[in-house]
Amino acid sequence: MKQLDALLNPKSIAVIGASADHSKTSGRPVSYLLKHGFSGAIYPVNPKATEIQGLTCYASVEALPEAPDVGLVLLNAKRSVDAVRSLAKLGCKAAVVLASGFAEAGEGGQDLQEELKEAAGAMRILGPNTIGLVNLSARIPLSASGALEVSDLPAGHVAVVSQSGGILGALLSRAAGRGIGLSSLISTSNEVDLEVSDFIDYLVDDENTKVIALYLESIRNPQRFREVAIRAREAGKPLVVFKIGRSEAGASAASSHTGALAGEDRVYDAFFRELGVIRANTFDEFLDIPAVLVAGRKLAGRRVAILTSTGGAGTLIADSLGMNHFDTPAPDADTAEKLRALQGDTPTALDRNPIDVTLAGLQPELLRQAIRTLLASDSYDALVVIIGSSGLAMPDLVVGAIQDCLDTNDKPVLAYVSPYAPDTLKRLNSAGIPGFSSPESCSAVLEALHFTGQPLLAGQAEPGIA
Amino acid sequence: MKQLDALLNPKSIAVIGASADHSKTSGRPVSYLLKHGFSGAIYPVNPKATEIQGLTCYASVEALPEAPDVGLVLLNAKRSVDAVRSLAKLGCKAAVVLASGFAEAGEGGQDLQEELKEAAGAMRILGPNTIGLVNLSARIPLSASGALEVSDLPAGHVAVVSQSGGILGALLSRAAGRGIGLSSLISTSNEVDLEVSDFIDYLVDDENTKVIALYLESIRNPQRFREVAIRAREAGKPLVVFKIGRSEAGASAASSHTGALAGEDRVYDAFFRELGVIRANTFDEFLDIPAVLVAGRKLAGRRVAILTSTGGAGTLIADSLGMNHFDTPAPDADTAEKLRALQGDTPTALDRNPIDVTLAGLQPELLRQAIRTLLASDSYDALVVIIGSSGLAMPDLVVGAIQDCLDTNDKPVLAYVSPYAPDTLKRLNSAGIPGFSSPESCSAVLEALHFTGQPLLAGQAEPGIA
Amino acid sequence: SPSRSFAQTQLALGQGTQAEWASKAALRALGIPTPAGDLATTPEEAMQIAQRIGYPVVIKAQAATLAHKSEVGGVLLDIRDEAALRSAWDTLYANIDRAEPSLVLDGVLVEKMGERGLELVVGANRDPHWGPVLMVGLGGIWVEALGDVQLLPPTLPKAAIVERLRRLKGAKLLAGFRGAPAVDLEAVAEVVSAVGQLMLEQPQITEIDINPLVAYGEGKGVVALDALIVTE
Amino acid sequence: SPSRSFAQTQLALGQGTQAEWASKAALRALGIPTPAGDLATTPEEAMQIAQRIGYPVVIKAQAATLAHKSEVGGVLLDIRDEAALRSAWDTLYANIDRAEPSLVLDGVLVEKMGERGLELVVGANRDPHWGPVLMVGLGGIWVEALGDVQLLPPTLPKAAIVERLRRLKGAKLLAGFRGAPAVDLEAVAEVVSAVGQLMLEQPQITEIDINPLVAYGEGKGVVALDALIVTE
Ligand SMILES: CC(C)(COP(=O)(O)OP(=O)(O)OC[C@H]1O[C@@H](n2cnc3c(N)ncnc32)[C@H](O)[C@@H]1OP(=O)(O)O)[C@@H](O)C(=O)NCCC(=O)NCCS
Ligand SMILES: CC(C)(COP(=O)(O)OP(=O)(O)OC[C@H]1O[C@@H](n2cnc3c(N)ncnc32)[C@H](O)[C@@H]1OP(=O)(O)O)[C@@H](O)C(=O)NCCC(=O)NCCS
Ligand SMILES: [Ca+2]
Ligand SMILES: [Ca+2]
Repeated sequence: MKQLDALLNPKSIAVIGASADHSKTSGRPVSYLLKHGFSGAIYPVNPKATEIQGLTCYASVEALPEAPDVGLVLLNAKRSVDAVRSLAKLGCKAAVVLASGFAEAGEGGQDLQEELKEAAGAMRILGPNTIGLVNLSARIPLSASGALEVSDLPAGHVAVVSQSGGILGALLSRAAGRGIGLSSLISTSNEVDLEVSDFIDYLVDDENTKVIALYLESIRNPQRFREVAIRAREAGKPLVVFKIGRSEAGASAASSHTGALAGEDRVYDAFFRELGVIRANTFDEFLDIPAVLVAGRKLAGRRVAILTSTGGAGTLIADSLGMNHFDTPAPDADTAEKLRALQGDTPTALDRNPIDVTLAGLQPELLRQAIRTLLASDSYDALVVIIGSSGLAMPDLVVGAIQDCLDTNDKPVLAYVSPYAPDTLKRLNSAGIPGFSSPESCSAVLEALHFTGQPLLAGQAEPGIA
Repeated sequence: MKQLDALLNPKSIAVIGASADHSKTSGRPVSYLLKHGFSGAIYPVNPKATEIQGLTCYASVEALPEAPDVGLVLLNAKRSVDAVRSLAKLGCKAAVVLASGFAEAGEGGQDLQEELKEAAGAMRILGPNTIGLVNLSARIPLSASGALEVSDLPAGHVAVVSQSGGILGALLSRAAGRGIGLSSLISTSNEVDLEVSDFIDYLVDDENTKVIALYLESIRNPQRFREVAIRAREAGKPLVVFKIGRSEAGASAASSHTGALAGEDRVYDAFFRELGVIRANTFDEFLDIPAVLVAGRKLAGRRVAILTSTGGAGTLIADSLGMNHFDTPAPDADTAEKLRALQGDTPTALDRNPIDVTLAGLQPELLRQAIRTLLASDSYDALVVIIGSSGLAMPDLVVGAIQDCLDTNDKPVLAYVSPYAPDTLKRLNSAGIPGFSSPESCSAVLEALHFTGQPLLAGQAEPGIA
Repeated sequence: SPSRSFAQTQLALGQGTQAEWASKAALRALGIPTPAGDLATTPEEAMQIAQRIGYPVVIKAQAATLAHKSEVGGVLLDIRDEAALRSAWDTLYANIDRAEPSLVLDGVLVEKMGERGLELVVGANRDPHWGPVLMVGLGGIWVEALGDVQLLPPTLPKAAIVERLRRLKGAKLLAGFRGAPAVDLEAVAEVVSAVGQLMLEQPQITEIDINPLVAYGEGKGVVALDALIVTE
Repeated sequence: SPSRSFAQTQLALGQGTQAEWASKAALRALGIPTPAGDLATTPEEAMQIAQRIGYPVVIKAQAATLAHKSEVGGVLLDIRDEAALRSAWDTLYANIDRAEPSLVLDGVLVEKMGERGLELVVGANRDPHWGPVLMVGLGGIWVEALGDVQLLPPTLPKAAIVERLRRLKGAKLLAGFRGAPAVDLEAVAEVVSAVGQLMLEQPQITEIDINPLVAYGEGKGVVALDALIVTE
């Protein structure tokens, strides 16, 4: 654990092969460290420079003034092996190796990867072929990802561990664009040493992380994954998985029914379900679901109230929920009575759900009271508030009104934004209100909440003996 | 047809109940007409004003200087009936009735709707309970939709007919936000007279319309729908449907198997498929699919090339395509040879697809040549170009490069944007390159293209006799 | 082949639920194969029919109001000779008497026992808006427990019907699964098409249910083993 | 009840594909019900066994290398008395001789003929990464044509196994469909659980296939009618 802490929270970082040329991949990491305000020591290493971005540049690893917590290695594959050996010798705790040309590149690369492992000795390695990691909580980017060009990356409580480096950048960018705060992002890639499970294990203890999102290609060691997944479950930190490799044919040569039917993806599915790991079915859901889980609210049943000031979108949401076996019952007599009292003279049909409180979108106090009434109602387990174009005209007002009501109880509250409004969605998520622009996302996240609320099928899922 | 032309392309419009107060629903239509540059005559009618927004205001319909082509009626339900009677008497060709409180409001409303029908006589009615219509090609908004507050609504070739008024606004806003140009939007709502099929029939002859998107709750007259759907098919104008009411139980009391199994939604599905009508499965697809169809390119098979400069996203797209039974074969020898020639010294693995042309994202000429090579290759029926964060830094350059290659042949070209980049997506669509941010959309639109390319199951689908 | 028009036949359907024999007569008029057989009102008639069509036979109690005849012992299978037929006749009447004492049968349908094949279901009803809707699915548990059917418009050409059959979840069974012969899909499509034709020509028919339609190997056709027509 | 540990039993499995009798012996050792019966090497032994367990019986040719025994006439059902058994014995050996002249049988499994019930499939194999994976599904065409199975981890408690059974597409059939009794899900879950246990305790087992496992009404249990174990 301690070693991983050095990697994710280093006090000193050597950047081996740092370049003064920002247009090169190896030119970026130092600027990102500076840009995002890393306060520890940064040691660029490059024999061709004496200064990089105002920092003293060292000619070699051996010339460093101290053993850094982390060495970020930006050299080509062959040179990376040497640099890793030097770093290990110096007593560096962990190295991040960006170079490609290792196991992913075929046989020769496989050999080089073995060399890299040997060179590292007891020092931990992230990668190779990784885009690195970003600790957003502490604002420490150890990465060359172009997504770090953006300055206002919101820190939050969703950690991302990805076996693909390219996807890490996409998720960093998408989460920021949607106002979903992340704690850390880690790209494990070739996993010569540190693998996804190691980071799950670490993040379970990370106080900044509440939800762990995993982009997976394959799990090298399912037994260990099982153990850390159970740890995460017990710590109340849901795992959300997007797994590719879904279209592969799977174990085909088997002679039994089980063999023929147990395609690789179905096996993953079975074990994920057993372990309470939530599987995202679409790439959008892979951020939608964490955005909801991180709010920490609990879904006790399947009855959903829809509050709207625009008829069409409410019906659309109700239809999507209905397709997914959620109930949208009309308000009970007591709830209807309370809503009617709010409406004053305005005639309103309260025998139905979506609940159309015509003026609510424009009168924040009325909106607040309607939300509180629906959340407090025993008829509902969750609430979807629809934001139409009228709400859009004054986003802060609507977002603020919803936010004010979150203390009513801990039932889930979602917002569906009917017009095109990326900024409003961002504002909602930033305010802790999961906001969505697609009806299907609303259903999917409620389903995920429902799944998380179920007891584990496997009980304590005692790991297999074999 | 002529009558509908008066409704969609009026030379003169009376706005009955126009209000000087823009904060009221009835205050908006006149300003929208002015704002979006309607060049014909606008006659506000309101006994309480003599001038509205600089226009002469008339005390009553009877006081109008001429019979307008269209009367846009903004009065409450009861008064609307009277206004419609007056408009019909005056010789007005069509009226749009916004008021709610008709058939959708129960029995009393049903009676009022009957009255409305009588009052109209031969004059055509859109509505009641409609948000109106917008002819974006001619920039004529006959609507109170708040979505018209936006000034730069892009005109294009997708028509939208919606049975929900609220959804019309959402679609107007979403299409604009995504850079998808629309020709006309019509909300039919209660359909006391004009119904969805009437507008399909009209739009088949509308030269500005290439694709017709239908948001449906239920089809009142399937026989007629069948006829116009076949007309649309024959005219080469695809129909794309999003239909709600999917979760309803359907005909349940039936005694036969057919009755029990032929739930309403399954019946729609069967007829849509027969008629070559494309069904969007998600609300996002409802714009995704038209955005692709409108480009008019043809998918001849299921083999897709993926061109990328960022590994992760390419794999994600390949996985999604594979799940949906598309093939992503590696380049044939000839194509690989050509690609290799482009790359010069840079070592590139060309034995796989996604095709990773590392530098292409940054060198427009290289990107252009790679796109042309892949489009021209006999190994592929379509191309997905992946835009990563490097491409994002210079969107015009990437968009321009793709655009330059569209003349190679008419195979479909899509763009998948990996980072968060709503502006790039908008720019792509505006440039006629369907752009998507979700892998599942890429698969869905290719499937829709494939379906459109199939011959109709029903041959010429001779309408039933019964 | 089922290309004749129903209107060309002399058959008139009564009102309401039609008994199996009447329903089958209507289908036969369209060229849909049914087992050889006829309606008998006495054991002697039954024996004449059996003599003509050959043993083994099945006998089935017939009355429009008798919905679930096999559940009350109104269907007896695999009758192999005269003696067995005579005793089966008595058993059948006794069964009906016990289950529905006041029911008067139209008679008893004596039919050639069908050979085993793949059981399908073909049906049709009228959607209040769309009009006739056809349904085809694999029979038995497939249709009942799984809802594995395709709905079709009544005008679909045969090639398209065959294409739809291949979209059934259990389509593997049609293609000659586990050594069984591939099913005569053409013949199935002809039946579906004929049922569609019937729905279009006879607006008074509200429902048709052929369950099972037994399908044999390619070129070997199909037989409608049970049928129900409802008119209004 | 199948709570005994395999390790506690004296049974040793050979290497490779195990014959049905050996596979069943292993399952029985875990408490999984199999039909009463035993292996016979002479017609006299067969008759003694049949005498003991009672007619009707079935006989099944046994050899590890005989994969599809019923397809070569190696399974004969519903044998009702000594005479029939004697003649069936000869038929069976003649069938095997014709199909696989050089095959030497371990003997012939003589078993009490099983009663009809709902056919299920229970299986297990080893995923190269995840280890043991269990499979349970409805038998026959359900599993083969439809792939309607649930995959389960080997450690799932019985309540969870029952919950998974209810997720099968054809789950209606388990719940007492069309007048049939609801199936003894507890007993099915016990078998699945025992198979999981066996996979965990015996790493040399690579595959288990119980097809069919016949399930009866609630409280009436299950019987493994055929079984196959493969070891490495
Ligand atoms: C890793 C990568 C950045 C290395 O870049 P490179 O130019 O091939 O690396 P090199 O080893 O040739 O040298 C890089 C720099 O280190 C310097 N250098 C050379 N040897 C050195 C040493 N022993 N110690 C320190 N610096 C050294 C070089 O002088 C050079 O400096 P310059 O840029 O100022 O000229 C580059 O190969 C890359 O981007 N690869 C792809 C990585 C990838 O895809 N990862 C997965 C992401 S999903
Ligand atoms: C339709 C709607 C705009 C009418 O508004 P309203 O205020 O109820 O209408 P009224 O009939 O009371 O009067 C409207 C105006 O017309 C004027 N007016 C009254 N009678 C008139 C007449 N015979 N001719 C012309 N103007 C008249 C009134 O003076 C009033 O003017 P003001 O606003 O300047 O005071 C409003 O009811 C509404 O928005 N309804 C919802 C419609 C809807 O949901 N449609 C479906 C969308 S999906
Ligand atoms: Ca029947
Ligand atoms: Ca078997």
